[in-house]
Amino acid sequence: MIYEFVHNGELKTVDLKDNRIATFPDVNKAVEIDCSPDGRFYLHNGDARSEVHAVVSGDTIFVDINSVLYEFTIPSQDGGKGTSGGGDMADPSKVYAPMPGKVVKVIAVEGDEVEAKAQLIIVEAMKMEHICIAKAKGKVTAVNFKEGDQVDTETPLIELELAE
Amino acid sequence: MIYEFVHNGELKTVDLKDNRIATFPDVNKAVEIDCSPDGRFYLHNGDARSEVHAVVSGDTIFVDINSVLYEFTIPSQDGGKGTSGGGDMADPSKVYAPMPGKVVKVIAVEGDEVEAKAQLIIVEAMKMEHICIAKAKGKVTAVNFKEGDQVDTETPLIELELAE
Amino acid sequence: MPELFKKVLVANRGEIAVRVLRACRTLGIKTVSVYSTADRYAVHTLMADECYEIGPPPPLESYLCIDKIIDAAKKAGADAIHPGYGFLAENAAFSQACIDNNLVFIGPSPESIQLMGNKVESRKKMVNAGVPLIPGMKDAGESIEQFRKAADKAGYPVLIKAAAGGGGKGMRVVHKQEELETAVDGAKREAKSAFGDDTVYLEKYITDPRHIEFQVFADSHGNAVHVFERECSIQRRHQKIVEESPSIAVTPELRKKMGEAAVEVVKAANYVNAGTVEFLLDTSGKFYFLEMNTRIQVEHPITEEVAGVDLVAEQLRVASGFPLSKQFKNLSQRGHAIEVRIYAEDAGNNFMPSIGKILLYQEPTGPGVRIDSGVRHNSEVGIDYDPIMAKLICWGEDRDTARARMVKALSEYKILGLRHSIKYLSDIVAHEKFGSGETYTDFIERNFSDWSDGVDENMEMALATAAVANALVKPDHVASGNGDMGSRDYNPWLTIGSWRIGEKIK
Amino acid sequence: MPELFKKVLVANRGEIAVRVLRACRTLGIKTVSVYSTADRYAVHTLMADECYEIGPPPPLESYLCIDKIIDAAKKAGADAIHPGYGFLAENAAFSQACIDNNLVFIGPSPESIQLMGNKVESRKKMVNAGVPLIPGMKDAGESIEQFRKAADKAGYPVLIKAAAGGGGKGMRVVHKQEELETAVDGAKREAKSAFGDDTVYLEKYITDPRHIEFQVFADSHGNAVHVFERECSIQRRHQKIVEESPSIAVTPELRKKMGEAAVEVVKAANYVNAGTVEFLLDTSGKFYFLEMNTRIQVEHPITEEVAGVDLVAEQLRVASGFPLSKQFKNLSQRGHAIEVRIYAEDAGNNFMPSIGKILLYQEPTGPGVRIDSGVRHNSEVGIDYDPIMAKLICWGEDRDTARARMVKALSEYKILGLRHSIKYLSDIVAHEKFGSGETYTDFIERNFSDWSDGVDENMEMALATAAVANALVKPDHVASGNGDMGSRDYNPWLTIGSWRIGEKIK
Repeated sequence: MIYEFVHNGELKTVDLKDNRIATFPDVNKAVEIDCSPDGRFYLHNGDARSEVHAVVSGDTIFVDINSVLYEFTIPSQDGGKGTSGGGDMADPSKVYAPMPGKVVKVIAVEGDEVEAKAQLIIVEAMKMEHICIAKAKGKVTAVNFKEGDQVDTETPLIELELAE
Repeated sequence: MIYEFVHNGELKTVDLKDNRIATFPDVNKAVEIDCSPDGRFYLHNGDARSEVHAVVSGDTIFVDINSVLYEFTIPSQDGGKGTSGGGDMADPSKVYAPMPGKVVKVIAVEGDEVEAKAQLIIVEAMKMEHICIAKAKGKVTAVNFKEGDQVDTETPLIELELAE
Repeated sequence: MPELFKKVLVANRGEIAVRVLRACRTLGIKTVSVYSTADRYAVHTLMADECYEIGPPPPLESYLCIDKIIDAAKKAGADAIHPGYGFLAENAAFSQACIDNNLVFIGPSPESIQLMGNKVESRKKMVNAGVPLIPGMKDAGESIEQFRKAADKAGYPVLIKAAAGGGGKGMRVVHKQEELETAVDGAKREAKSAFGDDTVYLEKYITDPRHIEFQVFADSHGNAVHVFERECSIQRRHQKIVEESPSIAVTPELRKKMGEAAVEVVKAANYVNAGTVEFLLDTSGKFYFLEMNTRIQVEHPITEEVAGVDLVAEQLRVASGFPLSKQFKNLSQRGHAIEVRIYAEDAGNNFMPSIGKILLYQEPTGPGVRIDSGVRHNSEVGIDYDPIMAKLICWGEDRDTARARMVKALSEYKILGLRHSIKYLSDIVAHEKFGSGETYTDFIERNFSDWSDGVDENMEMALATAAVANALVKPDHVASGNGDMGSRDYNPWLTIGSWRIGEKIK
Repeated sequence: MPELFKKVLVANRGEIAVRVLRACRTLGIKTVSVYSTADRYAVHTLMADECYEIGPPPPLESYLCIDKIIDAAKKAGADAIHPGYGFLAENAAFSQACIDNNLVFIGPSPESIQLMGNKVESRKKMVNAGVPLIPGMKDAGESIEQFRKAADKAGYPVLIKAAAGGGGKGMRVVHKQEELETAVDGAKREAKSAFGDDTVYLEKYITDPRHIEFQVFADSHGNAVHVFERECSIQRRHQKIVEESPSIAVTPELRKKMGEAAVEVVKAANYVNAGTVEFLLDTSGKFYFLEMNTRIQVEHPITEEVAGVDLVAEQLRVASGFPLSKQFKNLSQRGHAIEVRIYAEDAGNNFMPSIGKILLYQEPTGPGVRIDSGVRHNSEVGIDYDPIMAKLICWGEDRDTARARMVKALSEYKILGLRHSIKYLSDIVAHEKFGSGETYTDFIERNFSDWSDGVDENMEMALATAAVANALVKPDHVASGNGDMGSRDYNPWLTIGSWRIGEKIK
């Protein structure tokens, strides 16, 4: 059974046999995961079994391996979003707020030609400022909010027409 | 909505309105229970809300009120068992083991006339002996196990023909 | 210069196995656990770096199997084995088997275990070392003159006991010499009819005794110390359930005397590693050696909290060959600690063990609260082992603070799915006689013989809660719920564990 | 003879509110909590005997509303208000409003708060009291001669700083007199172009500074003590994240000197109740007063663990009018304690706060482990407040033991559903430079500027785990699973919370 997950905008593939042996198309490695009757997951490694943690919530799977956190998203059928938060992070032509907040400064102006990493708009959330930057070179085609606006993570703040 | 629960072999009735206001047929009292979005239960009492705990498992509901434990059973349609453990505790003509274990001593003999509280059979479970007693006066009609037998909680150990 | 073990096998289960594993991890020692098939997914099994199955659930076929445990240790390449308490902890043959297989047994020598396991031999040795025992006859009494002499020597009140005895039969308390002869005759008659044997003997009757034990520690370099006392008078069915340190009955002078006696015991037994010397203390401040436990005790954490040491880590260091560490050379007591044992048992029904699955498990936290547990959410408490689930240890600046923290912590401790002793323990610690320190060994009989959990008082609240829980678990009832509930596509009990009903992964 | 408060309102939320509520309960004081609509079901709200709603989520409309809080206290009939830290804790107007409404503010007087809130005034007062400040110019420098004199007085190296400054602009470190003039000119030019203002001044440059603070406590009977130091040098974005006590850099002599200076500060400010005096300590053992915090600090538990006291309970006693309790008159340090703050934030992404629901929450336990938390399973971490979820405090016999216990405890601490700093904190405490005590205030910049959580290393394990979790949550996949899984009518994720899918209550 092939499973696909999105991690940080990248598509990852895993082949799961018998609901416990995972292999990977591009890595020569097998991982065995055991699920106990009390609903916990264990990684097998010879005579060692170490607990790993996972929670499924909607289309997101949160995983903890040795205190390192992973957030996987199950790609939806309609080819949709790359990650669960921050809008469609995989599409560099749209810039989203990282969390709901208030626009404190709009730097970009419609028509601006901007380089990758250019600062476009600043959103304040949880008493901290977050600077939203361009992910790629392009031209600003839309600035959807003004200073003081409340924003969510679903509507793009800025839209770009990418160069090339 | 009327709910019926069995507690220690006794049938209890509660009338629940709007899934939160409970009243009782035989007590002049209303109790308000609130369920929070994070799945916890709270008892309302003026400006106080105190947490109470409950878990539903199969046909048993475990409740903790101020560290006092309650085990309620939802009566099944076919008029069946009174409590979840120890066989049908409500029927005094049958004597069950309180937990799975081994018979260490059989005291009762078929045909014996026994008083209420007479010791009938001793079962060892978890390294401790438990003395099973008669719940009512009667005549022993069946002794279903002998010393050394493994017993569960579903099959009566001793059966009585109740006096009167 | 000795070196710390590289890898240790823990030959136990439950909370004590977890405790030892944690000590190993803190010292950077690799860990190996063993498990019966019942414990395949137990906390202790999975906390170790490696784990080995050693057989079916009955202890005789797994945790008591010396060969299987030694085999696992050799397979894993362990240097040493920690036995915990119970099971093989005080088994001289196991200690010897470790030695024979070039494994270090983390505990005393087989000889020390054997000596202390033989109550007659150990008492003889202690008499010679000048440690006080309960005065009385060494053998059965024949003539009334013998009884009179022994009674005069022990001092009244005295107790006449049947040699074959038990259950109070053939037992008489005698307060004055003139009552002695009648009592001996009566005891003999009663013993004869109860046991078919009229042998009786005499020992001093201890009024309002307290169970006081001293934690001791000795290294292999000749150093031996005591780490103060614990009072463990609160017992049900001869098993301790509430312990505290320091004891309200032990003055600094008495502590010094008893501590010195405890160290005498250690020296007389050539004892190495952690142990406990148990005494009976009477109301006049006289104390009597009972026995020595040659293992780490269940109640060791209260000593750790008061003395600021790690007894299990020290066991590992001392067994590795290190001398007692500097904390043990400059010991002092600070504040007060109480431990309660959380058993899966029905306190309202003669402490019958309760088995089942832990469906809800919520531990208290905060200042002065320590939990040593061997279970967690969804753990199964089975029929095969001692039903201890966890120990709750509360420390406070003084006894009243420790008590208040304990009562508060117990009120925050939630376990659903089986019966347990939390309410009972809370009532003990909150009891005024506990508060005033009247903690004699008959505390439970005296104050809790008619205890009930007060289930009727809050029956309506419980029923209301059950009804709401029941209603919300059934989706059709949720739909007919009030606005507050109906407006959410949300069912609380199904969302615990983060899975929302109605949501489907495509 | 004073009397302890009967009822206290806690004007805060999160872990500190829970901490204060627990202290009240331990002392037998009735409790009142206040909550914004976002906190209707928060831990602190429901732990109190009574709770009052005080407005919508934004702090300005709820937790910062003096009137609403005073109203709630009056409605509940509280005697006193504990402000926690943050929010109104250092607000003189709030302290005054309590007094005006016959409520006791559990903290210092409005005058003390005001004095310490005014940095210029408080520094003047401290100079007069003989407390050392960072030497340098009190005002801007005009002539190079003024700078030269000030530098000679302070001793090289010195720092030239822009009065309008920030972000390192207009800043120059000067090591020798001959470099001074060039540096002043350069700093002025840079300040002019950066801020349009070329005013610069000079102060002593502190090499490798440590942030050392002293816990102080004073009662209303003229007694003032210090409860030793805490080192809080490990900071990110000017916020402490790892604290420890004692400091590896503070010798017994230095402790005595700094402690005396801290008590001088308390006396000079006529201070009552708990407070913290912050110092900068340089590598030569010279220390300089920074400021005084007139509240209980986030990191107070490490002091409690090392000194064996309950600072919050003492706040309540002292505010009730009692003199300092006996534990505070005979203070000593034992062992070592470390605290880490568990924030909902993304350490790999500039510590961006993370919001969401805690879908899995599992706290570590065992010896030496204390948790002060304000969240639990299924708690929501929202956008409106500081994202601290919990504090983990580990005590050990020595620093290395405390560190080892911390690393172990962090590895057992599991929070899923949002980003958090557990891995980052573990890497800090395990870092060799932390181990060797090189904990200067630039520790993070120096050692963790290129930190990454190593997400790629275990990507396969993570993917495999995700796949198994995904498979088992989908019933059709379970059906096609292997024998082990298929033989159970059992779906692990749906059974957490004890509800088995497929079972229906009739």
